[in-house]
Amino acid sequence: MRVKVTVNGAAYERDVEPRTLLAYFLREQCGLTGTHVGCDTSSCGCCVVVMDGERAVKSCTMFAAQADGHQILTVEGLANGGTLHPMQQAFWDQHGLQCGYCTPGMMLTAVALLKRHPNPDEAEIREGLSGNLCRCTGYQNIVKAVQQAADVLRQQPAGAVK
Amino acid sequence: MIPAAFDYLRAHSADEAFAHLQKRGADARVLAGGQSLIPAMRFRLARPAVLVDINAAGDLNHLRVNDGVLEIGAIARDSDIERAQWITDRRWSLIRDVSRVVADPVVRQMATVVGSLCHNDPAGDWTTTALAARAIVVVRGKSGTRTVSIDEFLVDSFTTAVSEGEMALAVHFPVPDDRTAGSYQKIERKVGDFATAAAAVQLSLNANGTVREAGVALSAAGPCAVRVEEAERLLVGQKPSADLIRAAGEAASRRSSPQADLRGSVEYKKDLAGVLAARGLRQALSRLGVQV
Amino acid sequence: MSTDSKPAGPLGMPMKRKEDPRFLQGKGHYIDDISLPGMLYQALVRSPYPHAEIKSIDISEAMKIPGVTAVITGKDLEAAGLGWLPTFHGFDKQMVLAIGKVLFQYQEVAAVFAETREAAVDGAEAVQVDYAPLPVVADPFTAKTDKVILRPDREAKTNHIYHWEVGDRDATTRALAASPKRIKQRIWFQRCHPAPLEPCGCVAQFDAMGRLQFYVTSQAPHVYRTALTLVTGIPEDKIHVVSPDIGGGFGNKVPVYPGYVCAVVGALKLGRPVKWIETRTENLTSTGFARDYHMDVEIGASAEGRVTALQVSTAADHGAFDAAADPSKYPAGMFGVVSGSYDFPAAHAEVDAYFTNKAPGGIAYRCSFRVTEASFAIERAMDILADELSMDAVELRRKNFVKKDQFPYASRLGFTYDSGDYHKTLDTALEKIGYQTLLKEQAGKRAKGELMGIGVSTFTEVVGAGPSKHFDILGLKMFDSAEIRIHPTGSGFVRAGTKSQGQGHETTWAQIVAEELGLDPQNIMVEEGDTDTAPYGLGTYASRSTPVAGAAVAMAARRVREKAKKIAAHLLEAGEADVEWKDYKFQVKGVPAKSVTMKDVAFAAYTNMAQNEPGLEATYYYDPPNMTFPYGTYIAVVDIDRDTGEVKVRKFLAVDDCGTIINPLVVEGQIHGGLTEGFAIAFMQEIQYDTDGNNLNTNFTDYLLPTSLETPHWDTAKTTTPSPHHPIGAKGVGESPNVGSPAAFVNAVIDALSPLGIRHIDMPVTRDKVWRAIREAEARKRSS
Amino acid sequence: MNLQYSGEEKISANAATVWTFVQDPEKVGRSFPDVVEVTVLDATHVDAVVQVAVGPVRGKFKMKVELTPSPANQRIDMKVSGGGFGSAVDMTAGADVIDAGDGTTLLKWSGQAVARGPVAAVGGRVLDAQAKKLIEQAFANIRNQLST
Repeated sequence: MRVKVTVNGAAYERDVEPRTLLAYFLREQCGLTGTHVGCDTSSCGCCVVVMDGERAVKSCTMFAAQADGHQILTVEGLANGGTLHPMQQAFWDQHGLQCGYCTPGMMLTAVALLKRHPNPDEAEIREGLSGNLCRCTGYQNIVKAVQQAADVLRQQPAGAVK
Repeated sequence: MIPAAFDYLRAHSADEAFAHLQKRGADARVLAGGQSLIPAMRFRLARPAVLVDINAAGDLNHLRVNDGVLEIGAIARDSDIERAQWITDRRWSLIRDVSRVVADPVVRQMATVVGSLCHNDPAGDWTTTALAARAIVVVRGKSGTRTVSIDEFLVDSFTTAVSEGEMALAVHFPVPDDRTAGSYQKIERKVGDFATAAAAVQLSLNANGTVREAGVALSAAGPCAVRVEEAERLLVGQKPSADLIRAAGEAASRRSSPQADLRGSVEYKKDLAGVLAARGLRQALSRLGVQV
Repeated sequence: MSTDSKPAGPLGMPMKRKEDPRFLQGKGHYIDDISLPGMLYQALVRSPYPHAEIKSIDISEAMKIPGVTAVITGKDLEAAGLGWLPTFHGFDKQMVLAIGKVLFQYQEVAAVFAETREAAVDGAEAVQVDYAPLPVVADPFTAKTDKVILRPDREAKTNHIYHWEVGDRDATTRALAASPKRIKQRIWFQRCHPAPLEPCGCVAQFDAMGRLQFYVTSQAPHVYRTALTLVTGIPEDKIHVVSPDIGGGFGNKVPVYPGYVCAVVGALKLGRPVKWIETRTENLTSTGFARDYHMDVEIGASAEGRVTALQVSTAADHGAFDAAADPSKYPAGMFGVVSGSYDFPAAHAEVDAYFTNKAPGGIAYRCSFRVTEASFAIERAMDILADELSMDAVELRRKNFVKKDQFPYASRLGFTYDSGDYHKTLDTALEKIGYQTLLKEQAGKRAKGELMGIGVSTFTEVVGAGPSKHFDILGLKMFDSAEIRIHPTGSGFVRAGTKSQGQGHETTWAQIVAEELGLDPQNIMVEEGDTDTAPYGLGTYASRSTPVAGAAVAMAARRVREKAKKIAAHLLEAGEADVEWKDYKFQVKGVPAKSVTMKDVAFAAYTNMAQNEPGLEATYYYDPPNMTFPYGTYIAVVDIDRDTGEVKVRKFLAVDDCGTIINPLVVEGQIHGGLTEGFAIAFMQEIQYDTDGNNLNTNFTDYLLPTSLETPHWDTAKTTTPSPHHPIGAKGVGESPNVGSPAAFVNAVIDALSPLGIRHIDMPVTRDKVWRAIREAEARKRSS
Repeated sequence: MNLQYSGEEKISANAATVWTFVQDPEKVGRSFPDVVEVTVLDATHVDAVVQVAVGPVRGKFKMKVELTPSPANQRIDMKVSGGGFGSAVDMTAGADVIDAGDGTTLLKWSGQAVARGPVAAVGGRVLDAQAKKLIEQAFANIRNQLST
């Protein structure tokens, strides 16, 4: 079947089997391999992308067909040219990543979280990220990174960043 | 893992979805949030020949209070409820509680309440909540649309009153009066796990402080969510007391008939059912300003 | 030590990681990101039975699936002489695909190759295998009876794999018998799995020259190359192993797995590249498990609490094949560190390993080989002894620590501990957490019937395998290596035989080079994982990178410096003996004004080298003189809900001593991560088999990894006791928190429950177990 | 996972009729609930395909059935091994045919099932109830067929 998905602002129109999961569509049809797959049970969150600007979704628990006509933001779309997104910068500054495998999903979940809660406290961040697993960092530096990003984003005019 | 191949049909309205289901009958499954269905398909435990995707059916995407009823359409997401304006009102405290502990916060952005009811997992959260809050499910069938009380809707594990070719359109929660509060108490091994045990409680008080209405239900305590009628009977008409809560908790424990699994033994889960029901009652009362 | 009285340099700097920008932008290059033209996908057929005869395999339906190109079985491989794969341990071999029978549930039975991922999975599903079930052996105690012999392919018709022991059995037995106080406890360290978020996988291709290009998630790419030669007979020069970015390893990506061999065979047979990426279920059910040690621990002590003897007897469950990746002379790894931080006058430890119908492995999961098991056993047992003596567990430890002036300390179990000041680290921890205040709070809570626990673990690790006289894998001595090249303009690169999986080598190796050579770490590129370019090394696991390869990097840099000194002498117009390296510069002794930088020297090495050999580079193979012994004091504070058995970790403090710190940011990150895995092991992670041999934890809904919500907040502190034999005094840190913390958590839980008379609960400490222990204790109390 | 079941059916037919019925592979095969295909291999072996539909789990499940009658004590033992969804289920069931007088017969049965593979691992929470239903329904079907 034919699906057309707008990923990071660019339209990708492809013929796929209905059973194609969005994660594999992004990785193999769009060549955007920053979206990772870590489990089969919707548990790990390595595959999280943002749909229609606000909804963090697990792209391995969604068919590409369901994204037909929708906007998807992946990790590749976070930076603005050569400038890292405040979330990326914060993960770097706070040592919020080690092996890097969970990082794209973790950052995108956090980006969607900050859209709803621009000023979350530590408990809210921990709750908001609890659909994403990380095996390396113990989460503490990730929480600090999200706090830093929240501080930066609150000071920016609306619409300045994705 | 990769699901087995299937035909995909997109429905833009409830009518269209219903027409697809009528045509493809037993081979078809409705795809709403897909958060239970798609993992089952990836393991090839579920292999429907046809998926009827209702995510584009705008007439099923509603979440509104209308004529004394909270209407939750078939593709309203758990996270929509979590973020609704009205949710902070005390009378919705049961629904507010549960909307924050279903699965995990990302899964909730796709998962739907109606989908969860239709899935009818023995350890479901929404099924248990719907029992305690006495919800009604709107089902579209051959002979038109009908309403089914949640007690009749939940038939058996993974089985509901929705027959082949039918679909659930919405769930309706009666708007409780303002002397109502609830609580959802869940023990899970970690975020995203099914409940080891959970209790949903909703209480409405009379002006004199006695219980006017009580809803007490348990998750992971039987083939599907169970209502603790004995506890409800004990509570109604009574002034809340420590003894009353203890008795209601004991009734919940008796009513619980769980299966042993990696989450815990039968004895543990039965005991938890009582502990959680009592805690839920105490919290609901506390939200109503009553300390016992 | 080269860090004394110098201006602040790259070593010890909290430098942001150089590798991060690519990961942050989704440009990491992991195995599944590799896609080659004409590539086929491989899926494996696996057995639902843990022990069964294979009566027939019917591939006809699979071959009918559009896109399926081939199916291979164990018989096909056997005919080609590729039926078996040697395990790293060297004492056993493992079936690539089942031959004749299956020995564990989810064992590899057939490999399907297809044009697409989907067709490969459809094909694997369509392969029909007829099994005749055989009796199942699901634990080492049943295995021991030899009623069912699992491995008739082996010469010895027994399930017993090996007996290993160390120490003086007779002296220990005598000392125990003479001890006024004794405790004995069976402690089971449950089977668990490292479960990195990226599963294992590979892409195999034979290039136009017939050379095998093998991309694989490997923590030890050079060892893979040698192993592949040993299995396939392909000459080692015709194999190029590339380990791309790795999404976490934790020991899971050390062994060579059957799926890799199948992919190589498929690529050879079909003349096309083959990709195999395992599913999460495959990862948890068939690749390197860890632990599964049943340890009987016995300690003797005087009435005053001076330990007299330690006896540990272990039954090890190795699964269907002895695929533990331990050094060959150490079948039970470094289990001899079980005497821990304590000065036992007599000690004996033994391990007997058995085959069972469970997945093979026994890998070093975020620890040096078997050190986590040993550390847990002794730290748990010391608490039980304290309980027996009615003594504060901290005082008991303090009384029995190896003292600062005893280092280097020869333990009764064969190790020479390099350095330590256990008392100082303990005192630092007690003060920082406010131990006395906590004890008061606990007393108050106990009076009210509330369950609060304080758990301490004062562990010692042994890492950095290892000295060539003792350590080898497949005969390969466990040295490691580094090659440094400095370019004319003063930048350069370092290549090492290790392979980072998130540990930050691209940053820390650069910092070491920068420190040794006075260059900018931003301009030192680090490359690992490519066997065509990196010098031979044994890889990254068992906390060996910093102790071994980190030392190699420092030594290679010093070799560069020696060469540079000659050129500096030429530039300074001084004799070499009059030139010294000071404050990151070469200067004429006593004349600081007359100096040249390494950058100056680097340029001269290519433009103005006088009589010296041109160029500025060096390679160093480092054979460590000893292991390093990081240690620490960890304290956990928990509150337990009596009604539900829920344990809340309220506070956790880790005081580590890992010697010299290269990058505090990285060290802190490693500690947070290790503590989180230790927490997970203490409370959640378990690969459980039922008595029928069924694996019960086959995906992340049942193999529980903690999220940000369950994970406690970590407080940390450091003491620094450099290793006397490491070039920069570093000891390694990545695994200490995983080794030391499980005992702190469990000790805290048991401390909370001790008023009820509860002495031990096996991990994972689930709510159900805690609830049951409390209910049983209450019942005991009622009946007495 | 290892599951145990037991139960009994009171049948309005005499013991001899019941005994003949339970030894007949075709009839036993047809008694499985939602059976879609029965292939009798010989006097004691039959293959049956049943349609499983429980919640999201839907599909065909192939079962090999082996009957072992013990005429001396009027007992029939049944071994059922099934496969599907990459999993294996092995069931054993035994039934005693007991003359209950007045031309009625008591069929007293017990059985156990061991499930392996994804069905058990992922579907375990569904399986117990489903296997129980399958077995109970099978014996109920035997009763119904004999009673009509």
